[in-house]
Amino acid sequence: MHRRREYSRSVPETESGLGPMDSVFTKCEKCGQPVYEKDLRARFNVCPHCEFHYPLSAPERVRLLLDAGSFEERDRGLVAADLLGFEGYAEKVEAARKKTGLDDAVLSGAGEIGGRRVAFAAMDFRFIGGSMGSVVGERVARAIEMAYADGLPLVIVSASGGARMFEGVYSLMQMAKTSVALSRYMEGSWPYVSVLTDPTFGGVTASFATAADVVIAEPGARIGFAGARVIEGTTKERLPEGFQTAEFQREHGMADRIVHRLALKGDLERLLGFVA
Amino acid sequence: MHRRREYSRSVPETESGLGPMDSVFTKCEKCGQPVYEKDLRARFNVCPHCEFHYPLSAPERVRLLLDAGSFEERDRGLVAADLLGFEGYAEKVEAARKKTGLDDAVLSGAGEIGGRRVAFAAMDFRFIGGSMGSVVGERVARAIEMAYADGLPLVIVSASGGARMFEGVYSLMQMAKTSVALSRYMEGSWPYVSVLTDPTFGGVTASFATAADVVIAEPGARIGFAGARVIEGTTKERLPEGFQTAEFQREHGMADRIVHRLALKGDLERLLGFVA
Amino acid sequence: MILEFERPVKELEARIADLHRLAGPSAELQGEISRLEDALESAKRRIYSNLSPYQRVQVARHPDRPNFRAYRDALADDFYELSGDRAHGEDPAVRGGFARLSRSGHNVMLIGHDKGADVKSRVKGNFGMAHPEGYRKVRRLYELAGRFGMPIVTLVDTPGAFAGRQAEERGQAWAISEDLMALARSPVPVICMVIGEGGSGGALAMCAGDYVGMLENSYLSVIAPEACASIIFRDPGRAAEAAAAMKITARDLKEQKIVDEVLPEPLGGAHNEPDAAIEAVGETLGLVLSELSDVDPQTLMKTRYERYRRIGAHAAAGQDPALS
Amino acid sequence: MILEFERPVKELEARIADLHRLAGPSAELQGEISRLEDALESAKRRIYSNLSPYQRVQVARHPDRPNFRAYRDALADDFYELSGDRAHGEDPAVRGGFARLSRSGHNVMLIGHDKGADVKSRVKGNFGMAHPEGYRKVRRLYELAGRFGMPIVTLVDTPGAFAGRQAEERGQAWAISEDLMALARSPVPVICMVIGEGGSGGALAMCAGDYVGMLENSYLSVIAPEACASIIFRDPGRAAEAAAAMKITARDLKEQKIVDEVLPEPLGGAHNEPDAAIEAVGETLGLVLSELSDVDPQTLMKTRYERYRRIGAHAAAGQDPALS
Ligand SMILES: [Zn+2]
Ligand SMILES: [Zn+2]
Repeated sequence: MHRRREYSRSVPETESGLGPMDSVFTKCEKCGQPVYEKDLRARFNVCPHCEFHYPLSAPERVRLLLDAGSFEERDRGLVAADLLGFEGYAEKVEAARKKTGLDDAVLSGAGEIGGRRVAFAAMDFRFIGGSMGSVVGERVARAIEMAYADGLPLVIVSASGGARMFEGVYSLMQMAKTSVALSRYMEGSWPYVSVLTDPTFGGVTASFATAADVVIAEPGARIGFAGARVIEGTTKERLPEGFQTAEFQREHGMADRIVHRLALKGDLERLLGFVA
Repeated sequence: MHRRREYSRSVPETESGLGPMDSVFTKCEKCGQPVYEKDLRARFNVCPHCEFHYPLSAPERVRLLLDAGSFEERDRGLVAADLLGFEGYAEKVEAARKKTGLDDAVLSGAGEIGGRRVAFAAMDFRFIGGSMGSVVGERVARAIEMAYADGLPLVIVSASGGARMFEGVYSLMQMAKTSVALSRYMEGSWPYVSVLTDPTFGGVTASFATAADVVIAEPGARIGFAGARVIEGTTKERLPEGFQTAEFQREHGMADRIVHRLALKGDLERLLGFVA
Repeated sequence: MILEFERPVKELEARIADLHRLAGPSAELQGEISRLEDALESAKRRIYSNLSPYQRVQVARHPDRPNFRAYRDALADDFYELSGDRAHGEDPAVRGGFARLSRSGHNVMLIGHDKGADVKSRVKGNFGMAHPEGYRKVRRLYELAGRFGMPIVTLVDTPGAFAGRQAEERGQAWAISEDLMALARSPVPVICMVIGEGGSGGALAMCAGDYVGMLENSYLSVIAPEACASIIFRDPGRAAEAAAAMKITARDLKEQKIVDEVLPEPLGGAHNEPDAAIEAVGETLGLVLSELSDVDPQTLMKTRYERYRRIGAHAAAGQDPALS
Repeated sequence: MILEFERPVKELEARIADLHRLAGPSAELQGEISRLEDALESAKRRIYSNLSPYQRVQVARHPDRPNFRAYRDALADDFYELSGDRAHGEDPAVRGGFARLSRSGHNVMLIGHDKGADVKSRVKGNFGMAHPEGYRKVRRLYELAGRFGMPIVTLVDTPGAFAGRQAEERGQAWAISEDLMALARSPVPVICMVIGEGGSGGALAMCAGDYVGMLENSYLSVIAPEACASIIFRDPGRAAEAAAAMKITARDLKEQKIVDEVLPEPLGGAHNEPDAAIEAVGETLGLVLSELSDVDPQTLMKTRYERYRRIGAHAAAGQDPALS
C-alpha cells in the first residue's frame, strides 16, 4: 500500500526540499532510491527515479515558471500584524521569515511566461504550512487587482495546509477578500489559471484556488478541503487509495489537467497562447 | 412491489381519465377501490382513496389552474403538416384531434392565476402520448415569446412520452426552438415555473421543461429522459423501486417541490406572489 | 441539557420551585423564596454577563437554542421552499426559499442551516453541516434572488463544513468557492445573521454580505476551538483557551470590524427565552432591509467589495500593526 | 468490418488482388484484371451513389470511420484538452479543449464525441454516449469559449443520449437542456459538424449553432431507426423503413433547411479514404470560421434565434402544409 505522507515530513527544509542544506545526497521518501541533492534541485524537486513531486518553494516556482529575469516582485514588506496577540504567533512568523527569506507564505508580482506578461503568485508551504493569513490574502488580492487593472492573465500556484488559525477570523475572511477580487476580475475576459500543488487544502481550495478558468494539478498532489486524517478521525471511515490526489480530483471533474512539473511552463505557454 | 403502470393504460380516454365516457364508476388502477367517475372528475383525476394522480387533460388543467373564465387561447388552428408523409401519421393526428378536440398535444394562451396574468401552456398526454412535434414546439415558443413581449410570468405544465417520431428531425429541432425562445426570456427577470406531470420524458424534459426557475412535480409523476423500460432493455439492469418518480427527482436535486394536484393552484399563487 | 456553568442557576430555580410547592397557598416560606429569587437574579446576572468565549460557544451549540426552523416559523408569514442543486441531490442541511417577513412585509430569499428539531431530523440534516449539493443549492438560490431582485437573508448556524469522504468526492471546496463568488457578484442586498454556530468555510459560504449581525452568544471561527486546540496546543482539552485566543465571539468580531452589530440575547441565552431572541433578529432584519432596499446594485457591489477587501491583520514591515 | 452492401465491392477487390498475385510480373491476366477493375469502378459508383438511408446509417456507424480523434489529430496543430464538470466527474465520452486549426490558424473551442480507438477506449467512452457530467463539461466549455470570444466547433458523432440508470440519476435531461440554453445565448460563432452519428438529444446538445454541416453519410435523427421501428412498426427489423421514413440523411436535412451543407465523402464512404473526408471537413471549417468570425455577437445570437425559431412542420389549419 502507498504510504500516506505526513505534511511535516514533506516540508522542504532546504531549497531542494529534502535533507539538510549541507548534505550531498539523500534518499527519496517515495521510492527509497538515493538522490543527489543537486540532481533533485536541477529537476525542481522531482525525483529522477520515480518522478515523485516534492513541494517546491515559491522562489523556485518563480524560477520554474517565469521567463528568466522577468519577475518583478510586488508588495514586498507586507507582514502579519498579530492583531490578536496569539500566543507564539509572532515568534512563529519570525522563524518562518528567517528560514525562508520570505515575508509570508506567498510571493507575488508580475512576470512573463513565454514572453507574455502575467500577474503571478506562488504560495510557499515552508512558511507555516502555506497557511492563509492576512498577508497571503492581501497579496493574492493585490495580484488579482493588478491583473484586473492592467488587463493581464492571472496565474496562481497554490500550496496550503489550510487556514492561519493564529489570525482567527481574519484568516477566514481572506477567503471572502480574495473572492471579491477574483469575482470582479472574472467579469473581464482575461484568463485565470490555477495550479494546485501538494498539498492544497482548506480555505485556499475553498476560495481562489478552484474558481479558475483552467485548473491544473501536479501529479500526485493532495488537494481537498478537509485533510484525510481529519476525515478519518471524524467519520472513522477508511479512505480509499489515492483519495484526494490530483488524479482523483481530475476523475471527479474538479481539475482540467495533470501536468508534470517539468512540463508545466510549456503547458502554461500553450494555454496562454490560446487565451491571453 | 409497486406495479409499473403502462403508458397505454393511463391514457385518459375521457375527460376524467379513466373508463369509458358513459360509465358511472370505475376501479382505481392503483388501489383497486371503486371510484365514481364524477368524484374522480371533481378531484381532477386524483383518486379519493389513495390520492393517486391520473393524467389530466389540457383543458382540465386550465380549469384546475387558471382563474375561472380568464383563459384566452392563442394560436388555435396550428396543425401538424406531415411534411415527411410518414405512413399513418396524418390519420393518427386526425384521430387524436377528434378524440381530444385539440389541435395538438398542447393548449396555450394567456390567463390569470390568483388575479395575476401569466403566459400559460399545458400539454395533453391523450394527444399521441403528448409527443413533441412542430405544433407543440411552435405553440410553446409562441407562449414564451408572448411572455417575453408582454413581460409576463410563464407557467408550463408538461406531460410527454417523448418525441413525435413521425415528424423526424423536425421533432428533434423543437428542443432547440423552445430553448432559444426560453433563453431569451430568461434574460429578463420574469419567473418561469415548470410543472412536471405523469409522464414527462424525452425531448420535453431535455429542453424547456427543466430549464425553469422553479420546477414543481406532481406526486408520483414519472419524469426522466429515457423511459424505464428502455433502460432495462438497454442495460439489462433491474431498476430500483421509485426510479424516476417525482420524489426520486426531488431527492436527486432536480425538482424544487412535490405538490398535490389539488394544492397546485394555491401553490402557484403563493409562488407568483413572491416573484411576479 | 444543562450546561456546566448554568448549574447554579438551575439549582436555585429548582429550589425555588420546591419551596413554592411546599408553601402552597400559605405565606410562611415567602421570605425564604424572596431571598432565593434575589440570589437567582444576581447569579444569572453574574454568570451570564461574564461568559467566557468557550462558554458562549457552548451556548451557541445548545440543543434548545432557537434554530433556523424557529426563526423561519416565527418571522415569515410564508416560506416557499426551494430544493435541489439540479445536478446531484437535495441537501436538508441547508434550506432556502422565498419568504415574506411578517414584521416588515419584505419578500426575501431566506436561506439557513437547518440543525433539525429532533434526533431524526438532526441526523438527516447532518447537524447543519452541508454537503456539496447543499452549497450548490445555495448558489442556485443566490442567483435566483439576484434574478428577481430579491434581498438575500442568511441565518448561519453550522458547526462547519463536513469532514467526510463524499463531501470531498463531490468537491466541497469547489462548491464553497462558487458560493463566495456568487455572493461577491450578487446585485441584491445580502444580509447575514449568525444565530448560533459560525464554523469555518461552511459558515462563510453564507456569511459574506452587506450586513453581518451576530447574536451575542453566537460565534464565528475559522476552525472549531477543539480542533484548533488539538492542532496548535496538541491538546483538544484546551479548547477554551483556543476559543479565547482566536477571538471568535460576536463582541470580538464587532471590535475587529468584521461584523456590523451584536444583537443582545435575553439573560441566560437565547434558549432560555427563544421568542425574545427571535424577535430581536426579526426587528434588526426589518431595519437593515429597509436601509439596504434602496441602494442600487452597483453601489451594493462596490461597497461589498470594499468591505471584504479591507479586512486583514497585516502591516507594512517596520510599521505599527494596524488594519490596512 | 464489411457492410452487407459493400460485399460485391470487397469481393471484386479481393479477386483483383488475387489475380495480381497470380499474374506476377507477367502480362497474361491483364485483360481479366482490367475488366474486373472496370467492374469494380462501376459497382462502386452504382452502390455508393444509391445508398439507402439505412445503409448510410451503417456507414455512419462504421468502426473504421474517422472519428473525433482522427479529426483532432489531423486538423489541429495543438489541442489543449480541458476536463471535468466541476461537480461530479470527467466524462471521456465527450472531449473538448482549445484547438488551433492548422489549415486556417483559427483558435477555437473544439468539442466532440469520442468513440475511442480500440475496444478499451470505446468502452471507456461509452461508445460516444455522454453521461450528465459530459454534458455539464460541455456547458462549461461553451461558457469558457464565450468568455474568451473563441468560436465553438463541435464534431458530432454519438449514437445518442445514454439509456442508463446513472445517467438518469444524475439528471441527463437537465444537463442536455442546459447545453441547449447555453448554446442559445453563446456570444461566439457556433459551428457544428456531424461527422458520423447524430443520435437524439445527445447529439442536439452539440448540434444547434450558426452553421451545421453534415458529411454525406452521416445522419441526424430524433431516435435510432431501430428504436423507431420497434415503437412505431412494433418490429425492430424494419429499421431501414424507419430510417427512410424519418428523413435523417444529410441530403434530406439539407432539403428540410435544417442543415446548411452536405459535405461529400470519398466514394465508398469516409472509412475508405479517411484523409479526404477529414480534409473536406477541415476546409469547410476554415471557410465558415472566416465568414462568421467578423459577425458581432448580437447579430450572431439574433440570427441563431431566427434560425431555430423557424424550424417546424406545421401549418395553419385548412392551409397548405408548408414551413411557417
Ligand atoms: Zn523517488
Ligand atoms: Zn386509488
